[in-house]
Amino acid sequence: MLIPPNPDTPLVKIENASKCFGDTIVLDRINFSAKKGDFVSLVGPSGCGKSTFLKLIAGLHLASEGSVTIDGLDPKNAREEMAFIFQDANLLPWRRVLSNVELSSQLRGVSKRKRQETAREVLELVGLSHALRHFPWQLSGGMKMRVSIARALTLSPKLLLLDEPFGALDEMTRDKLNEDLLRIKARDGWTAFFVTHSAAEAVFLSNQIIVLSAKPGRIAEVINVKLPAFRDADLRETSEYLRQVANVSRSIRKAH
Amino acid sequence: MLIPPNPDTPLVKIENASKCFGDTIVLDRINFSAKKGDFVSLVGPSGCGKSTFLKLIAGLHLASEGSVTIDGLDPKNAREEMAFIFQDANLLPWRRVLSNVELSSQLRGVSKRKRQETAREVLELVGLSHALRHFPWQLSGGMKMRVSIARALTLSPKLLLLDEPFGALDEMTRDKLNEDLLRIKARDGWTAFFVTHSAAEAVFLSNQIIVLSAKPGRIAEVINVKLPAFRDADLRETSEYLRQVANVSRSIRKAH
Amino acid sequence: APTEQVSSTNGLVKVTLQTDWYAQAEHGGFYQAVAEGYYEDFGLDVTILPGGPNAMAAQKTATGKVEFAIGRADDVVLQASNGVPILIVGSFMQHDPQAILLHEESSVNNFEDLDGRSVMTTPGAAMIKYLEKRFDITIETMPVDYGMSRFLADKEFIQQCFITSEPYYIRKEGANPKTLLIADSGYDPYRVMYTSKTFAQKNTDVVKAFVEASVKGWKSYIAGPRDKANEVIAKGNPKMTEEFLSYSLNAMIENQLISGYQDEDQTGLIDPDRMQALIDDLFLLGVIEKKVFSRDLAPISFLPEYLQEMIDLD
Amino acid sequence: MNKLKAIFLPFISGILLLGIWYSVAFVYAKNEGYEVQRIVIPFPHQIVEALWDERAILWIATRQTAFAALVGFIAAVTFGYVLSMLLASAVWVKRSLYPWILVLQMTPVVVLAPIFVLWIGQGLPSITAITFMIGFFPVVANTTMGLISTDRNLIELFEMSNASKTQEIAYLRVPYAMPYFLTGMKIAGTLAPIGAIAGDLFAGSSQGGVGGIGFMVILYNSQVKVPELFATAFVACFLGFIFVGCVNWLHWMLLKNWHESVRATDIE
Amino acid sequence: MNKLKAIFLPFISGILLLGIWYSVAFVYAKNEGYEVQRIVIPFPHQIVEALWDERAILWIATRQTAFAALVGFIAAVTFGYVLSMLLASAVWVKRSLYPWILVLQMTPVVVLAPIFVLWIGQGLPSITAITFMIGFFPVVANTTMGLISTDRNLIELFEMSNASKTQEIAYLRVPYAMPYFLTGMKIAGTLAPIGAIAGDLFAGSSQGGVGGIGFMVILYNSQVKVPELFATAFVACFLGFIFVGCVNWLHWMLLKNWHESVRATDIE
Ligand SMILES: Nc1ncnc2c1ncn2[C@@H]1O[C@H](COP(=O)(O)OP(=O)(O)OP(=O)(O)O)[C@@H](O)[C@H]1O
Ligand SMILES: Nc1ncnc2c1ncn2[C@@H]1O[C@H](COP(=O)(O)OP(=O)(O)OP(=O)(O)O)[C@@H](O)[C@H]1O
Ligand SMILES: [Mg+2]
Ligand SMILES: [Mg+2]
Repeated sequence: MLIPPNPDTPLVKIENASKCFGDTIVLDRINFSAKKGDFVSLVGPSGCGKSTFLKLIAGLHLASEGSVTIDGLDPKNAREEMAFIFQDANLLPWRRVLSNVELSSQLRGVSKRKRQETAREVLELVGLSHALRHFPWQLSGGMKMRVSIARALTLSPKLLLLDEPFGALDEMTRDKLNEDLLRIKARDGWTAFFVTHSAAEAVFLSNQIIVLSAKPGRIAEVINVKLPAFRDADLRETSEYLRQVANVSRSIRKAH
Repeated sequence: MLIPPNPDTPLVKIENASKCFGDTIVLDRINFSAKKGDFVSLVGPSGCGKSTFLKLIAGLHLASEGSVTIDGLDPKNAREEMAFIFQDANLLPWRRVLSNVELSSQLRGVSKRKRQETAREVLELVGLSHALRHFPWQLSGGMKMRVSIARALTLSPKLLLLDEPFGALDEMTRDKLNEDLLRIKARDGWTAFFVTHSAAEAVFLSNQIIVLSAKPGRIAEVINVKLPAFRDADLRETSEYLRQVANVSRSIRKAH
Repeated sequence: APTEQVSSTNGLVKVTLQTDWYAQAEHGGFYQAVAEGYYEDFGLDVTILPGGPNAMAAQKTATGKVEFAIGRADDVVLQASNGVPILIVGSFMQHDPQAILLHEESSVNNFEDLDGRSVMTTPGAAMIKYLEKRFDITIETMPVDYGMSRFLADKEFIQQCFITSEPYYIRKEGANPKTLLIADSGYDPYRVMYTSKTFAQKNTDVVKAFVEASVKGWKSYIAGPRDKANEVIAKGNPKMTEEFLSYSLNAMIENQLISGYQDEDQTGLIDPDRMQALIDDLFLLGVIEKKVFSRDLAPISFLPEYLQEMIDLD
Repeated sequence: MNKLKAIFLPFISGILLLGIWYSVAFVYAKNEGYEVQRIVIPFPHQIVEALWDERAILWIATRQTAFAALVGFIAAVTFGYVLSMLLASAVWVKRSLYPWILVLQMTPVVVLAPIFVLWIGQGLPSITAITFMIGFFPVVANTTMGLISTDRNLIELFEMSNASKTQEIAYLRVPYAMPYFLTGMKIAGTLAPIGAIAGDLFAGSSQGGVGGIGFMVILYNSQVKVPELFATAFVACFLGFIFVGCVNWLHWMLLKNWHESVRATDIE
Repeated sequence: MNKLKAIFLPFISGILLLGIWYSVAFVYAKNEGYEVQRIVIPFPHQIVEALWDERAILWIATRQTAFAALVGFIAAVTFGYVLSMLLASAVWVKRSLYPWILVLQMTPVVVLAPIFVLWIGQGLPSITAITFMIGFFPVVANTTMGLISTDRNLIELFEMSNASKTQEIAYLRVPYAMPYFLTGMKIAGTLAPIGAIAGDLFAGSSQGGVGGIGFMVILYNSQVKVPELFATAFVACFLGFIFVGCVNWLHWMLLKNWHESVRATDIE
């Protein structure tokens, strides 16, 4: 990580936060802090509250109890610094791929020329240069998700929230994007919360992994990934990596 | 497999089928036959035409050239024998989980008591017994997919088409459902086409794997999986299994 | 369907009269004939059907929905000449109460002064065409809104009225109206009773009975007493007051609308010459397209004998 | 947005509008005199007074108009709904019928009224028919739009289940079109009372001295009773509010579990 | 459904309707005589004849009504659209205004017309205002429904982008509500000509020659010129078809790329 994390000021601070929908407790007294530059993965069984966790950080859900702060601010006031890749692609059906990707920067008032340029770049990155003029209904499931990823990557946020962004992609694209993500992170130095179902992916990307247990969602374990800060495709071949993946896998199964 | 496949009568026969959307050729001269009882996995890069492939078999898309027949029939006339799990969950937003699952059998005229019973059973299977009365918007992404899977499992089709059904699920649930699927197949003896991004899953489930290459979608390779007909969780530990997974992985990467 | 066979109960022939507005003193004679039993005396059981803004009296008569209807002679002539199979069988007002309503303060004092002004009246009204031609003026029209608030709010506003009706309310609102009776301009249609041609052919006696009883009713309504009739009118029109009824009646008497300007009581009379003159006027004005004759549209044969005789004397 | 506020806000804006109304009427009265003001723009309290004074007769008229409006409204909604399903059932049906439905809708009431009166009779039957004519098209236009907007993916789901056209319509398109249908119904609801009043004007019958609100409108108009005239408008609005209120309630009941319009914000 | 069929089908059904019409009229004439038939249910060719005979005067009347309808329609659509956005912009705005918009919509034209005439003058201004009054609510009801139905997930997307309320409306809610808006516009389109005719009835003026179609309706009605009356209905329908045609074209242009209603089947 190029920007050294400052251990004194947690960027994201979750204190005793719970979330209920009606009578059901979805998240139960969560405590967690993430420092600047952290890459935190969230794993856990389906329906355990991972998306809800991210939405609490984003301020899209309000904690029923406890508090969530970003850099000391209420999440709603820190949106300028955040980007969110939703579990669904959430594309605007009336916009072509290119202008769907432009949306985020357009809403932030970036000039047309500039945002088109960025949009083209990130679409290149996710391998969709050939589909700029497609409408969402003309895309495959994986392509839609890639448009959504591209849209978030047009921003330079301090905090990136990713909800299973690569779930619908083939292994190769997924691996490539994992590597790209680390590269961009090294360049831009943001902090990330990342939901995934793949232990391998979690280990490859993160320095911390939160394992959630279900009903109600609680932090079962926080795993510190002890791998070098600089990681590339070669890491996947190392035995240390494979050991840690197996390790995380075991933790997830235990939390089930 | 309990019902021995009859090598003389292919259940699904795809002859020289192509699919174009406007000017773009998505699938290019596909030839493939599946015998009764086959479990065929489809793998390939995002956007290569896997979903289109399934929809051709289902008769939801018409081949621009060539032909597709099910048991000698036009796919549209063979729908009674088919079930399709779509890439999106496609739940009816105004129905609760239980009645969403009932839908398929309701449309086929099954009595209310009978279909409710079946629906409860399959919801138990996918681990959603606690959410019977939820509406779709109250479900997590993975839960929605599980409802969709449950809906298809209420039927007893001859041909099952599954489009990345387990992509949004955690490893444990996924493994469990894989095993359940094989169990049900052994009982009911259907034929399946299964889209996945996981080589491991493909090997675990199939006896044939079609590797598609992209732009335009062509069959790059058809891999015969040489594993015993009876498979359970233990198989995953065998070295023969792991070898074949690595093998398929390589093929996918080559086809990219 | 034009009733060919009339139904009868207790020996009385059932017929319906369609009026052109809600129950009011201007229909008084018919109500009088009902209330005083004149129709029964002539073997008729008459139901009066009040009209309204869209009474469609001619259509209903022609199609046999009702047996009799009333209207202004020029309208009926126009309708008949347009091919509606109806026949004028008698009159009940010698002169039409239609007038131009003005404020006392208005700069308009006679018909000539209407030149270039806007008048709220029925679009395409023949009387406006007559005034335009007779006095060589132009008048703009706007459709009636059935109200007088615009008149009251604007001292120069001009609208059509019945001298028997609107001025009463205008006075009540504290304004001073003046009127120009259209009949005074030389355009002087009767108000008439009519029926369908088929009905008249098949039921000559019924028609004659109806006309005679109605005329009797009118004479009696003008002469009084008329309490029973007024009671029926008030029942059919919830806003009707004793005071207003007597205002209308007085206006009818004062202006000799029912009996006519002659010394002799002409109630019910149709003078073929006067009718033909009206028809000729309408033809000259271009309101009707082909020449028709009073004897075809308004045969006098349905009038009571004594009225027919009056014509012969002329 | 709590319930108190929900009542409070239209109340506040109502007071405001009332204030404006009073000021305008007052200024007018100052310039033109109170007598003219009363017949041009009466004070609200004069309208309330008129409403009270005329309550007996207005009550009778209102009952008749309400009845015609109700029957016309129900007919418009039912018929519009069924017709939409028919239109959505096959393209050729729509192609063949839609233009003629438009013709029906666009033929002015003044022209239709005489035909109605001659064919189905003066009074209530015709008034109801006119109310129906005025209200049914918004239901058809909206419902049809909803039915043909149904999500393609869900239609594929039904196709895969070999669903019959009837099943597709009943279990998929109809619920999907519900928000559209309810909007059409809301429009029909606001049109029903004014339709019944127009019907009264064009095909009403005052036989027996009882007409509907339209009858009273003409009477008040001919007697320069302007506050009373406004009172009839008040009654018309009141009727309309009842219809719209019922539709809103239905909207809430039918959609509360799943549709954005009721989940997201509160409904109108 | 090819283009030929698209023209062919309404043509076929038209012929059919014409046939029915002729038969009914014929049977009626046989029973009641041709004179009565002509004023109850004229033969279509008599209507065409009337249209031809009266073409000169109808042309002038049509021009005036078309103008009023057009201006009223544009005003209704524009104002309705803007108002809906205002209503959707904040719950308190909607709470405060919506009931009074309903009141405006539900006040009968007969009551409003004299006020309009008094305040904005006889003739075109008032006719236009009445047309507007009749057409704006369907636009408001539909557009508002569309605006508040917007997908919650997309709204969260906008929230995350710190989008201003204006941006949310402009880039998300407005396009999302477009199918609803267009439906409202279609309803307003069918109402515009009949609104202009009703306006003519209540606030028209013969200034500068003849009045609009409404004038002609009164005239023909009072003279029992029934074929001519039907001819005016024909003109009204014709005007309506032009409006609806334009809206359909707009619908196709705006939604063809993405919305089910135009992708799935062809539009009405
Ligand atoms: N209606 C359409 N019009 C034009 N192109 C289309 C249409 N539907 C699909 N495509 C194109 O067809 C290709 C294959 O789509 P398909 O959905 O079959 O991909 P896939 O293999 O299922 O991908 P994924 O793994 O991402 O789901 C894509 O490139 C897509 O852009
Ligand atoms: N609006 C809601 N009302 C009621 N329950 C809800 C609501 N939203 C979510 N839930 C419940 O909260 C739980 C957690 O949902 P969440 O989407 O956070 O799961 P998740 O961990 O992201 O699952 P997945 O991996 O399947 O996406 C689920 O059990 C879901 O049913
Ligand atoms: Mg989730
Ligand atoms: Mg796919």
